[in-house]
Amino acid sequence: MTEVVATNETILVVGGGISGMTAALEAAETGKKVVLVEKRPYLGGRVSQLYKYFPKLCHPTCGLEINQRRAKMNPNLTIITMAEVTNIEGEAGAYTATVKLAPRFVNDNCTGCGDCGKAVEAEFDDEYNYGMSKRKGAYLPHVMAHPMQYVIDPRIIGTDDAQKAKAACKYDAVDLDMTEREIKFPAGAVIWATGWQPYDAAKIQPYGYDRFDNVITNVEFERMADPKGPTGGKIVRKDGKEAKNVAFIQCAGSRDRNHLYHCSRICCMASLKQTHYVVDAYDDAQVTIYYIDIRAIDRFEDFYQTVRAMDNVKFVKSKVANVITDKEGNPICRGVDTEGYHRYENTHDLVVLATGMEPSVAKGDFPVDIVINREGFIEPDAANGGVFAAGSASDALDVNRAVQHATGAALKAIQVVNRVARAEA
Amino acid sequence: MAKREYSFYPGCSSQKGASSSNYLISVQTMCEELDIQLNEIPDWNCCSASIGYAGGGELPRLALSARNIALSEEHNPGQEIVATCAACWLATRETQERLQHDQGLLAETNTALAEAGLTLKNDAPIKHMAEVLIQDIGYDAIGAKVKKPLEGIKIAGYVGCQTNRPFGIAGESYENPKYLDKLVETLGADSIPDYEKKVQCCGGALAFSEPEKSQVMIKGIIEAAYDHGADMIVTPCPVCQMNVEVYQDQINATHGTKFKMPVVYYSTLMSVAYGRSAKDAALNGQVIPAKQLEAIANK
Amino acid sequence: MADDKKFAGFICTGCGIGERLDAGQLETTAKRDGKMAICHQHEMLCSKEGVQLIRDTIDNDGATHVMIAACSRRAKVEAFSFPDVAMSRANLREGVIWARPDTDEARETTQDMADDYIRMACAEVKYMNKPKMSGEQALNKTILVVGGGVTGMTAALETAAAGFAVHLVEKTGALGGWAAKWHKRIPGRAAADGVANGTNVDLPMPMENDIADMVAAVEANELITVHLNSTVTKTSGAPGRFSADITTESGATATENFGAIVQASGWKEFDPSAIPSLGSSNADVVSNVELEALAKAAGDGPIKRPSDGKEVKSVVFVQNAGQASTAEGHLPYHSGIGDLIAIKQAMYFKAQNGKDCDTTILFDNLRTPGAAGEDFYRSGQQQMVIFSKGQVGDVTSSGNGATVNFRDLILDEDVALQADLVVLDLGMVPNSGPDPYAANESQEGMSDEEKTADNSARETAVTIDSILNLDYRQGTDLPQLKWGFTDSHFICFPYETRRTGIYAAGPVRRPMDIKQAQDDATGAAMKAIQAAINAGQGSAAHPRVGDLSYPSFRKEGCTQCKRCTVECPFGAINEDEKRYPQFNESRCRRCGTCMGACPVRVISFENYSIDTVGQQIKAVDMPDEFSEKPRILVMACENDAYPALDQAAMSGQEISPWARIVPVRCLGSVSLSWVTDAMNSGYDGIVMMGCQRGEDYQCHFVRGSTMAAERMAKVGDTLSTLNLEPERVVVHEVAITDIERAPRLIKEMEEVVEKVGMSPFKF
Amino acid sequence: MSDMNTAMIEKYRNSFLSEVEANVEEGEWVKMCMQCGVCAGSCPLGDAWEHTPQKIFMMIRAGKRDEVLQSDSMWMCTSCYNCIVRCPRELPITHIMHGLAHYAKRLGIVPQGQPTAKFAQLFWNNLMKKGRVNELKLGISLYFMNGFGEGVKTSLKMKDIGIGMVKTKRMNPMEMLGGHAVKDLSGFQKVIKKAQELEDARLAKHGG
Repeated sequence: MTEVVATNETILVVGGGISGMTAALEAAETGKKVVLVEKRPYLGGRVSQLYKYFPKLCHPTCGLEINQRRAKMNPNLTIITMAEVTNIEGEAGAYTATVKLAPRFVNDNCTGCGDCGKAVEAEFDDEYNYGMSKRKGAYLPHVMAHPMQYVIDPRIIGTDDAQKAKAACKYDAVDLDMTEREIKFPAGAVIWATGWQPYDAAKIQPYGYDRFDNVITNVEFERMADPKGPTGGKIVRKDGKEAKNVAFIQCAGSRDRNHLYHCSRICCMASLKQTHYVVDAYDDAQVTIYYIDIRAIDRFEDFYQTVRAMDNVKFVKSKVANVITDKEGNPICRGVDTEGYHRYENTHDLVVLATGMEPSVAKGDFPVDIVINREGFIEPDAANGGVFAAGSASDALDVNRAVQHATGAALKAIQVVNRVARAEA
Repeated sequence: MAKREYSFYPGCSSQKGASSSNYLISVQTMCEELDIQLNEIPDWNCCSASIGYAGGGELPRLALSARNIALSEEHNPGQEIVATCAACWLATRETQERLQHDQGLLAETNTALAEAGLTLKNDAPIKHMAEVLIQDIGYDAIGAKVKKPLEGIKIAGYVGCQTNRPFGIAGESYENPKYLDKLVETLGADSIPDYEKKVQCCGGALAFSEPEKSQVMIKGIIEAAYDHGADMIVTPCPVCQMNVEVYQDQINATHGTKFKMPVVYYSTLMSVAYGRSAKDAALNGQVIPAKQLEAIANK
Repeated sequence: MADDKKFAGFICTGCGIGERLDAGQLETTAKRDGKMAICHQHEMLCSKEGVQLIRDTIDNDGATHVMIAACSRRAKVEAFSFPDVAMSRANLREGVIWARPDTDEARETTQDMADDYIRMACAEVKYMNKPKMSGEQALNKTILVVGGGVTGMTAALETAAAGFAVHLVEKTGALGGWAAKWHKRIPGRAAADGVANGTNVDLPMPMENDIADMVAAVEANELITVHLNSTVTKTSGAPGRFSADITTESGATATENFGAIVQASGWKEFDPSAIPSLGSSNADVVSNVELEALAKAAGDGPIKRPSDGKEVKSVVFVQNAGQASTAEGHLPYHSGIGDLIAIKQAMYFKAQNGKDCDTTILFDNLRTPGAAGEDFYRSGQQQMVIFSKGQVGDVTSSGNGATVNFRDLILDEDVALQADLVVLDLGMVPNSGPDPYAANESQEGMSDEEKTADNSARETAVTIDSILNLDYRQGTDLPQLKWGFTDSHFICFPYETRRTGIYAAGPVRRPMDIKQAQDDATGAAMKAIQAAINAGQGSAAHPRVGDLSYPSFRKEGCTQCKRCTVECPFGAINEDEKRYPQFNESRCRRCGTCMGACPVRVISFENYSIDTVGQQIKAVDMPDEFSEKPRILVMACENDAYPALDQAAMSGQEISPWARIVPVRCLGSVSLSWVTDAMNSGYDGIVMMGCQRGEDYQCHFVRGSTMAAERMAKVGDTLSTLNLEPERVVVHEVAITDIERAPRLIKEMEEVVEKVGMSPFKF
Repeated sequence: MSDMNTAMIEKYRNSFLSEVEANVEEGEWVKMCMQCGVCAGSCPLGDAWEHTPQKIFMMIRAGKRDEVLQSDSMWMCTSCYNCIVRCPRELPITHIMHGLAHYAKRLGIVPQGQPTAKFAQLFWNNLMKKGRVNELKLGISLYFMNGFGEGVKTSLKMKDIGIGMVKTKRMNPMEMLGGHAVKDLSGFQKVIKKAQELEDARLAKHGG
């Protein structure tokens, strides 16, 4: 890896989530040379951390398997993980990208056998599970991770654990002397697919995410529902109590000038989906969804109606004012049902904050000149030259729309490199 | 530490013989210890708190605070304005921001001020005394001065509303401000970080017009303090202090409770911790005496 | 077998394989049973040296068929990539040592497993051939776009911008479609960076309609040929060699050849006569489409009401009229953009009829999603548009405009609101051709009334006119997903199509506004270009991109039973004049459903055939009836079930030592003969694992899993003729997340075998 | 057309919203409310509100002029600012409530005997006299605001508090005579008078 062969006819894709993978694969499967740069040690991004999709309730890893197979088999595609684009200079048809490579401390000899993981003792919060579980200091990020290579946590470098990992590897794949490197290579067009991150729920002070164990976020709840997740798929609280009475607070951070101006689009559907998790888990489940507007867009409407029809699911048109807890640590939602004015103080086992999406690149941090809007999403603009947004870097999008958008972005990039090709021909 | 000077807006309630005159006394003591010089704004007037609205319209109410700012700018040029009363601070700072954002209103305000030969530049920063302590002095310097740590006293930090919202102290949250707890600990006492009523409204000005309604809220504030085993409540706001302290007998009468919870100012705590006399700390100003503080002060 | 084949086996002893297994014996097995002329062991086969060893054996020793016994076929794919030979892989790591406990008791059965997997991989590769192009493919990079609205024009312009020629066919006499009729457009943008919150800040306003510029751009583009007043009267062929008859109103027909097709046939307005209670008979009750005309007619002046031309002073927008409703004749979905349209149109009145013109939007859930959507909502509020959460009962005529009777849900009261003009938010109905599978599998398991509801929903949606007039065995047009929308069923793959090389885009796929339609059109253009190029190389389309194999059949054996032509999920197979199947390989997705369908086993692929699997099944060493070593054949879909079993092993789950797992492209490719052969050769049980079927199917080849289930339903009879217990053969739906369940399903078969006893067919 | 109908015709006109926009302090924000109800749920005196702020905003848009202006809901505002800091649309709800209360008072349609209305007026009068608030006089006049009999009762009820305050020198009987005052009283009063004139003029323009 990392000695990148590229020309002005190469397409650089920044971000290896589902949008970046899609853009990269569609271009590569059209015969274009593509370099895909991903910050994490593996591809798939946020989607790899989802248990099910709405409205089909199918499994994202199913599509991920296909996309990873496409990636493994495609000779036009070069994948660089644990890498960040730090600078892009030049113009459409002639960019130079600078990429910073973080040391994995494991080289391509790695067979994924797992001996280093067994040898290492130190444990750290597992990012893949949003810190709800621990992982070893030498680890495979998750069971479907691609590339299927272990990673050594920089925090064990210089400790005995690091030596143990090295000693355990029969294929001398562990290279403790790896250092951060920087590489430069040309590209004709850039697809910017850095995606989103969950809004920091601790900032939504009235809901006490930072104070109460039983107030969690929707992305954490997603891991909880996954049989491969930290609770083995059980909907339970930190204290082990079964969470049967669950509240979803919509627009937690979205549509709110104190947090995110925009509507994150997916949270309503996500909560409707997660309502299924609760109802499927317990016969005596009780779900309350506190909302301002339920935004089940176009064909998703019937998914909303199915949930609406469940007799153990309640919809309350109200932005919860604040959350307090009782002596047992049960969260209590306080507010006013605005349909006719009814005050409520409802006790639940668990409160799930439907936290919104914010762009994962902060406004000031783009390594290239690009037009962004107030919410920090990339706007299509001639001024962006040969740089095209794909997926949630351009707006809060669901997976289907993100992939659709990314497919179009691939063509935009191809148009640029085809112009280069014609010029050079 | 170099002497710090501020343009001081004491407010009506801290005047001699007024409801928080004890606040002013302890503040003066505290400032002596911290080498802070307060230059009172000459001839300041009432800010009309947040209750002037029935009588006064928007502009007249803005003019009240505008006059104070103008006087400060004229007589204490270049000095930050400091208020000890939450309502005074809030009204003054709100006026400043409103006039900064609305040039039309600013023009009208100046036309009005011209009647008294005043003009408003409107650029002097306006601070609450708590901001001075936390931002300008800092916990370390505050702690360094402690002579008699308030050991063994458990104190509920009651921040209330207007010191906390809508401006609040930089870096603190509206729902769970921690600075009073930090201050309490800095002075050697025990804080109650999860005191859930720390930002509960006490009824403010409605304590006069809607006593029953506000006393229910006050009851909750005191009860929660007892639940957490508090010996006393500390607050940065004169309205909070008065409402929570002086109605306890009435609440006991109405609700059959046995409240006798002292409610003190942060400046009272600091004066005592700094080894000053009960008189300097204005402990004689407590309608419900803070015996533990008296004990330390008289040691 | 032809003589020019040379077989080489490679056994990796790394990752513990060497420690856990007797590699010497494996090599012997490969040579003796597997007939590998050459066999090498290597302690790290995926290393540079290991890979070089394989490379050299191919280059120097002329190996044409390579068997690699190492990790799962899902691992080290990049390292073990030898496109110039036929290759099979035996899964000794995930499939054997990681799936079995490291104990002395387990040692023998584990070795048995490994030996069998070597035999199976050798048998498989023996019957494989390296796929090569058939020569049927043609490279034609011209794209046909059907529909001259925003979607079609965008598809044409984006395709041309990539350097490809386009023919754009439009039914009417002008380009532009609906969008050309709009007064203004919904702004596609959010507030600019730096705009503060406030009551009078710079928020997006309705945009000038720039469709005319787009039309001009299309007409000026020399790569684009426009056919007005024309329709596609016949489409035949396949990606890379489509042939389309483009016929004008006058009947003149031109035949053109294309590489791929984009269908952008758009939408039509919902017919309000289905919702008479909303006053559609009242002249002053108009649809949101009609309002655009009124606004445009007014220029920048005040909008007048139709009945008497009075300047409108008050207008009420009734949202979701006849939408998101299960009532008879209503739309079960909604257009999703109705609220944005209402905001835009309310702003017309604020701008043209004066700020004091009363504009009330009666919504249920205000749907203004994303960044641009929420800012447009704020923008409307800034203009003093009034939003009321209300449930509209009916719209009555009051002699003066109309009166909307609704329940104000916030103020909790009934309101009769009179207005000069009432605007109904009507839904978008897709302009699809007739669905080839009108009442298709999606109705399986539905109750009768559900079926009728489903049908009526279809009827309201489906148009009768064909758009493409495909001469396909399975119908003239693209299959539909739901309510007449010709969308993909896959969330990860929005451009998945069931007619290879033909991509729907725009509101025919899903209700959408101009900006979304433009994004969608660009994506569809991407896929069309890709399909044309891949077809030119004889390479399959998604999901088996790069697969050069294609189905062929032995004519002499064919009974013309038509099962392959009927069961192909992609309608790829036609029948020639002699009624033999015609495979149209570039339409084919290489799933093998035709192979599984063929009762006389004449259909096969170079690298995947009755033999490549059948011989694996036979190759397994069958212990005798009294050995207490049953054999369970597992045929697992390579897309979901097989990865699930891999992951099970990776996460320390045990898999039955009696199982012999064969990955298949799709359960639809499973031939009944494999089942009967397996039974005859003494297997004690068969477990088949495919993807979810039915309405929410997960099968990557759409109907493969369903077809398999239907075929296997009949297997019971076959078993009873052999008088074997029917429970020896089961078909399961397995998801990729079933890492705990999949091994359990095999274990369950183990228990069944214990119960009913070993198979008597062991020789 | 029936009266009912004519009433309804007016009902959803923007007129009242525009009236509020033009005449009520921070009234231009009312149109931006999205009816989430977080203000309603955040009000410490919530139970005492016949109409929550969010509902009042909806009523304004619905043209319910009398119901809004004659309501005593906004007089229940304790100025705790919970609603302001939580409002996702940044409406200065506290100020709008004060503004509506003041507007109602200008129009002279405040509910009879609304205690806060009276107290707020007394407070204003009191501070206008001397430029600073005289708590004792304010207190006394407050207790007697509902007539002499009531006053005596209230005074007695408050007696102990008074005594406590006096003992702790936080209330000074001598205040009854003179007490604190702004020195430049005339200047002070001119300023406020001028401000009042300017505001009246502005509102007159809107016909407020």
